[in-house]
Amino acid sequence: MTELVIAVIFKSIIAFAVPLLVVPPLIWGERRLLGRIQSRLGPNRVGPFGAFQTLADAVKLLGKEDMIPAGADRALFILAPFLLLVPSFMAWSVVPVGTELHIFGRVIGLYATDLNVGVLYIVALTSVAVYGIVMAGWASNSKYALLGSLRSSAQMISYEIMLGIALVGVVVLAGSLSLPEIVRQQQVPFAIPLIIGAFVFVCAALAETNRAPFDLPEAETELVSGYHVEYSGWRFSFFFLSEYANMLLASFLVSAVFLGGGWPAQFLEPYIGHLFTTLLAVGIMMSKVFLFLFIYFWIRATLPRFRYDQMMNFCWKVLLPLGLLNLAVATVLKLTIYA
Amino acid sequence: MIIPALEYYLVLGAALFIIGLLGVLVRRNLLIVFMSIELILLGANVTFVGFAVALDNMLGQAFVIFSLTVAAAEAAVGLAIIVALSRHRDTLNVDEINTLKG
Amino acid sequence: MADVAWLIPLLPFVAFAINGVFGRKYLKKHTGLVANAGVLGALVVSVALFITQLDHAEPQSVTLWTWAVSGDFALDIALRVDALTLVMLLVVTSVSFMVHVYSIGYMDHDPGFWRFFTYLPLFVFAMIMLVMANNLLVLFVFWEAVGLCSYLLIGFWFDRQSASAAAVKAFLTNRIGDVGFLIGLLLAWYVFGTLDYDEIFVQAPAVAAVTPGMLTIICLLLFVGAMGKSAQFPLHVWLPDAMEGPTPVSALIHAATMVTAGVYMVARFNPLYVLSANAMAVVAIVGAFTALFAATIGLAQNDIKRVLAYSTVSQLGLMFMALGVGAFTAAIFHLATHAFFKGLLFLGSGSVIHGTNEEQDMQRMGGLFGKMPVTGSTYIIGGLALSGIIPLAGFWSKDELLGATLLAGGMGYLLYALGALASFLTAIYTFRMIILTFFGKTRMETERFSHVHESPRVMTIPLIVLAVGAAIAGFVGVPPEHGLIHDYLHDTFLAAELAGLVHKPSTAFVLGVMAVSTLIALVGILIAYSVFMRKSPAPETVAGRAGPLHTLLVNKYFLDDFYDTVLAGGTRGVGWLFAWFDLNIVDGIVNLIGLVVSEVGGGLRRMQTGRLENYAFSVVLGTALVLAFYIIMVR
Amino acid sequence: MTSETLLTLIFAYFALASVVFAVLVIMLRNPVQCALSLVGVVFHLAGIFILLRAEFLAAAHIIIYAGAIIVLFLFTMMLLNIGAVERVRQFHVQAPLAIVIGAILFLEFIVLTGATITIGAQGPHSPAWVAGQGGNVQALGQVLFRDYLLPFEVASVLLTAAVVGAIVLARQRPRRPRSSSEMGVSEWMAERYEKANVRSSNRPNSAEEIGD
Repeated sequence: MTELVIAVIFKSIIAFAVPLLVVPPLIWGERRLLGRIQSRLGPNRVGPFGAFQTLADAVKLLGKEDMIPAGADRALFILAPFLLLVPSFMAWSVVPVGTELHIFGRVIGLYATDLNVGVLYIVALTSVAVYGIVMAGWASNSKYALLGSLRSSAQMISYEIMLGIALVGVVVLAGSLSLPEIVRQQQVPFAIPLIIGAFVFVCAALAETNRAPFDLPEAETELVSGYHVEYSGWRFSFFFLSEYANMLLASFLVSAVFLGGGWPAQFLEPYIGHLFTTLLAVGIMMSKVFLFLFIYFWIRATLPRFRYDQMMNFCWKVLLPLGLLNLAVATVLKLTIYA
Repeated sequence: MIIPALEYYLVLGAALFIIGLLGVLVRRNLLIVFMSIELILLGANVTFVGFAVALDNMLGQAFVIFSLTVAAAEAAVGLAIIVALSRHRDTLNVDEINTLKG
Repeated sequence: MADVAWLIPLLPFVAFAINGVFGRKYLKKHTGLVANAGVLGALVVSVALFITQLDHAEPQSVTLWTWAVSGDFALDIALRVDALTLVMLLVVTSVSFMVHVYSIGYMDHDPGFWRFFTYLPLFVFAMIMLVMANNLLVLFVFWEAVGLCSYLLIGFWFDRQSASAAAVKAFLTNRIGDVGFLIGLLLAWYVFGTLDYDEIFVQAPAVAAVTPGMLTIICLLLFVGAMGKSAQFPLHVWLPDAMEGPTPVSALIHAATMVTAGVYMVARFNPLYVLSANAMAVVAIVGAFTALFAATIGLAQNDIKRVLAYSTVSQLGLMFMALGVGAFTAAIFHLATHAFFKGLLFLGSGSVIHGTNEEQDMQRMGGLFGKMPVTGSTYIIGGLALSGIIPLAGFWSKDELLGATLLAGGMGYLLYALGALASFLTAIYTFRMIILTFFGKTRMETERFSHVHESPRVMTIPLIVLAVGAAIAGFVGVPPEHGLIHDYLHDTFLAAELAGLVHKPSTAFVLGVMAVSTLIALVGILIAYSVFMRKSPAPETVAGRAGPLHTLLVNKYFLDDFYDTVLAGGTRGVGWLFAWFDLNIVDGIVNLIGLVVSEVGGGLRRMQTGRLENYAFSVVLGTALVLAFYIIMVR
Repeated sequence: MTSETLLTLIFAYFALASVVFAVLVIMLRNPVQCALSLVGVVFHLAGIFILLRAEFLAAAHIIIYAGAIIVLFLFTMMLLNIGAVERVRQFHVQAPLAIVIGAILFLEFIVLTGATITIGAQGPHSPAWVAGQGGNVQALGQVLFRDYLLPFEVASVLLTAAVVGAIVLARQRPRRPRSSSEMGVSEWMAERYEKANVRSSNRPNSAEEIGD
């Protein structure tokens, strides 16, 4: 009992700390990479290669005056960034880094918890994130923020469905809603039979995290920015933080659900032993995650932003049919090859 | 076995049901009346699941799925009616909506 | 093969559904093709089914689904396939198809084109189901359905006062018959405990042995339905008025198919009828009387379609007469040939009407043969067939039918006399019609006459096909009593033979009857020729010479007026009486009650605030009270 | 502390919190805050469901209620801009009476719950059976898609009907002149020229010239 509690507390701390610790270097890495791709330097003043730039930015944001607009609904205005941030951190509790590690006579799962409705849990939390956006826009007492929040929440709700549909295909093939179980089920990464679903999932994940080319809230010039237009200082940084945490989460999910986590490390287990296999699997998993992060940055550097109507059309007229097609493919596969 | 006893869940369900009922009776804002109806449905759901677990019968849980369907359908149609109504009458006050004719 | 039987009704129904849904907006003129395709499909399947069943047409039934179950009474929707059904199917689908083709030309400029081609396949569907029904209730349902289609199509040009009046008249007259039919149906269910044909037939002899009167009543009530549907005296009045509908409708529904439903029904229930000599006698007498009665009216009509309508009534009377003496095969044989030549005559008259720009009065025609050779020659073939000239179709069937009455002996001699007289009159009015229409000097204005033209191919080809049919269809009954159709239907009407109603005539007898029939027809034609062709008198002269008789005939024995004055007037009088009672006494009581209620309600009205929450509150209050009652009193 | 007490305490928290949030739903003035309170109710009920080992329903409740229904409520409020309008009188005159009746009804419920409930026969889906199916989700799936497949499909028809109904109801807007934002640029320009009486020969010819 005590051991279990300690393990849970320990894992929770890791699950909470990882996104917090990884995000600052991630932001720095993105800015450097963008600089490279766009033939410029990127941040290079603070620290070696500008590595502490993000910290400096954070200090700057924390030091700014905490402003709450007149006529705003104070309680909700303060609550909104948390409503956005908390679900994205909560979701980490079911994300698997690998499967199980057998060590010192114990079995340690490389995840905070193995929920038997893990996929649903993630979808549920994604859907809750909408509240942060709606609240932020509404509480600001500004028509730009309100319009921006309506726009963004419509975007979130629409793409959430695509996210769900893409995941249903995987769930059908794996026959389970538990994420570690889905990872275990992948003799071949699901991205190969369900390439359509993987595409839908990646597009929906881009939109869910408000990343380019779906980053309408950041379109200051055309749309007077989005739901967080009235936010500044450390409150603003929360939106920023949740965006990057979500991005990281999406990368983990794609790697675990579609790319088979540590695949193909598990086939090496008879040759190099359990411990090394597990470590190798974690390494492979992480490299997949970083590959996806790179793709995120790469897309941002290259693709222009969608117009709002284009974005919605893309969702309902392209991704939805594709998602249903993917579901059909998954069903057929489940009845034939995966039977 | 169910912890705590079934009666606790039933009382919780009843409490939610009554609160929802009171919401329907006392509020003048149509939107909140609708939310109160959702509360009533939630109370029913708690009772369903409580019985389902206490009686070892999955039907109760399956029924909650249908209850959810009804709630979603009700919300969609009800809110559409509210939108149409407020365009028409510029009010959501239940007291003022007392004619059958638009 | 019988497994595909369900296709036969389905195809026209699909055509109906497609045209009904998409006709108005999308298909428009293409509805004709859709309807034709559907009916052609039914025809093809029927022919295929017929060919496969040619040797052994044993009754089969294909149960589609069970419609209703109530206790031990189950109602299956089943399709029956046997010899009689197949013969009827062939007649119905082939004539229907011809009429459908013809209608594309005839209805070409009508704004209701799509509507026409929606109703027509619906009728074909209903008629096919009527023929294929294996159950009295299903038969009744589609019996009503064809009536509905008939109503819709008679009133097709509903903006004409006369057309909608005729439609209502047809519907109401039919209803009178249908009430009889329905009571008969219920009685049959009461007596037999089932509505299934075969089960009824099996039980019939036992029932006849115990309660012969009941069986007679059932047969007579069913026959009342047949009288309505098949326009027998005194319920014939709707059929001539039904000519207000488009001519293809008259040809299909009111000559070839629907009106023969009564004949079909009686033939179908032959195992029942042969058990009741009284019912048979009534059928025969009503048939014979109607035959003669309608033929006399036909003599004096000037509207080309009305002549044909009375002719139809008369011919149907002949069929019933044959049914009444147990010559079921002869009746069905005549039904089939009649469908061809009467359909042909109607379509031909339609062609005349079409070519003369909507002229229907024969007194204003004449000399059209040169203008419309195809219509004219096919029309003459149809007329000869109707008059019973050897070797056309009508001759063989009518001859056999008259022969059968003679063979029946007793009352049969009287029947023969009536039938022969009707045939004689038939020949006269037929050729009066042909001569007035096609020959002699024209009585049209020169201007109009110059515009008379032959109809387009799409109309004349069905005419030619039907003319060929009218010419050769009779040969399925040659030699008499031993032809193809006799062998084919032999098993179906076995009951008549077992009941001793079928007599084998000698060859000399057959030839004798033939000779007399031919003679009668020829004399009739000659009289018509001499009166109307050679002398070509003015209409007034003929009318004047015939005097009061003519007045009587022109006014159709004043039967319509009788119905209107005595029946309708009497009903109105009674209605007026009831109205007075209702207005003063019943309404007085009602008003008093209403006054009290409204005063009480005025007081209670204050509770109706129109506010939802007040109502919801009372609901909750009621719930709380009921629960309190339960807790305190029950527990 | 036994696990039973622990579970009871957890139940107490979830139950109390959901009741408090439910009361907030019907007490708060601002509909937006009411909606948020409803979210609180749903979340705590999800906790209750997890306590009852109905994980699927817990997730389904959050997805459907929090993720769809209440968001829809918020959307409606923002579209109609309700929050500011209805500041007059929030409660009905019959409120005190209704609360009394409600309290009586609640007492009656408790009386009935405490004493008269006769538990029916135990069903076939014991915890062992559920575990044998592979968990709550699989067990629910077995019941839903084997025994209650037809009702489930019919429920989808209900949803479709609701969608169609909602669209039909919400679309019938009164005819208004179109605002400029709904027109294409060239169309809009043409209208402006029309108003300004610019002769057509002086107008730019194509959308390119306008810069559309």
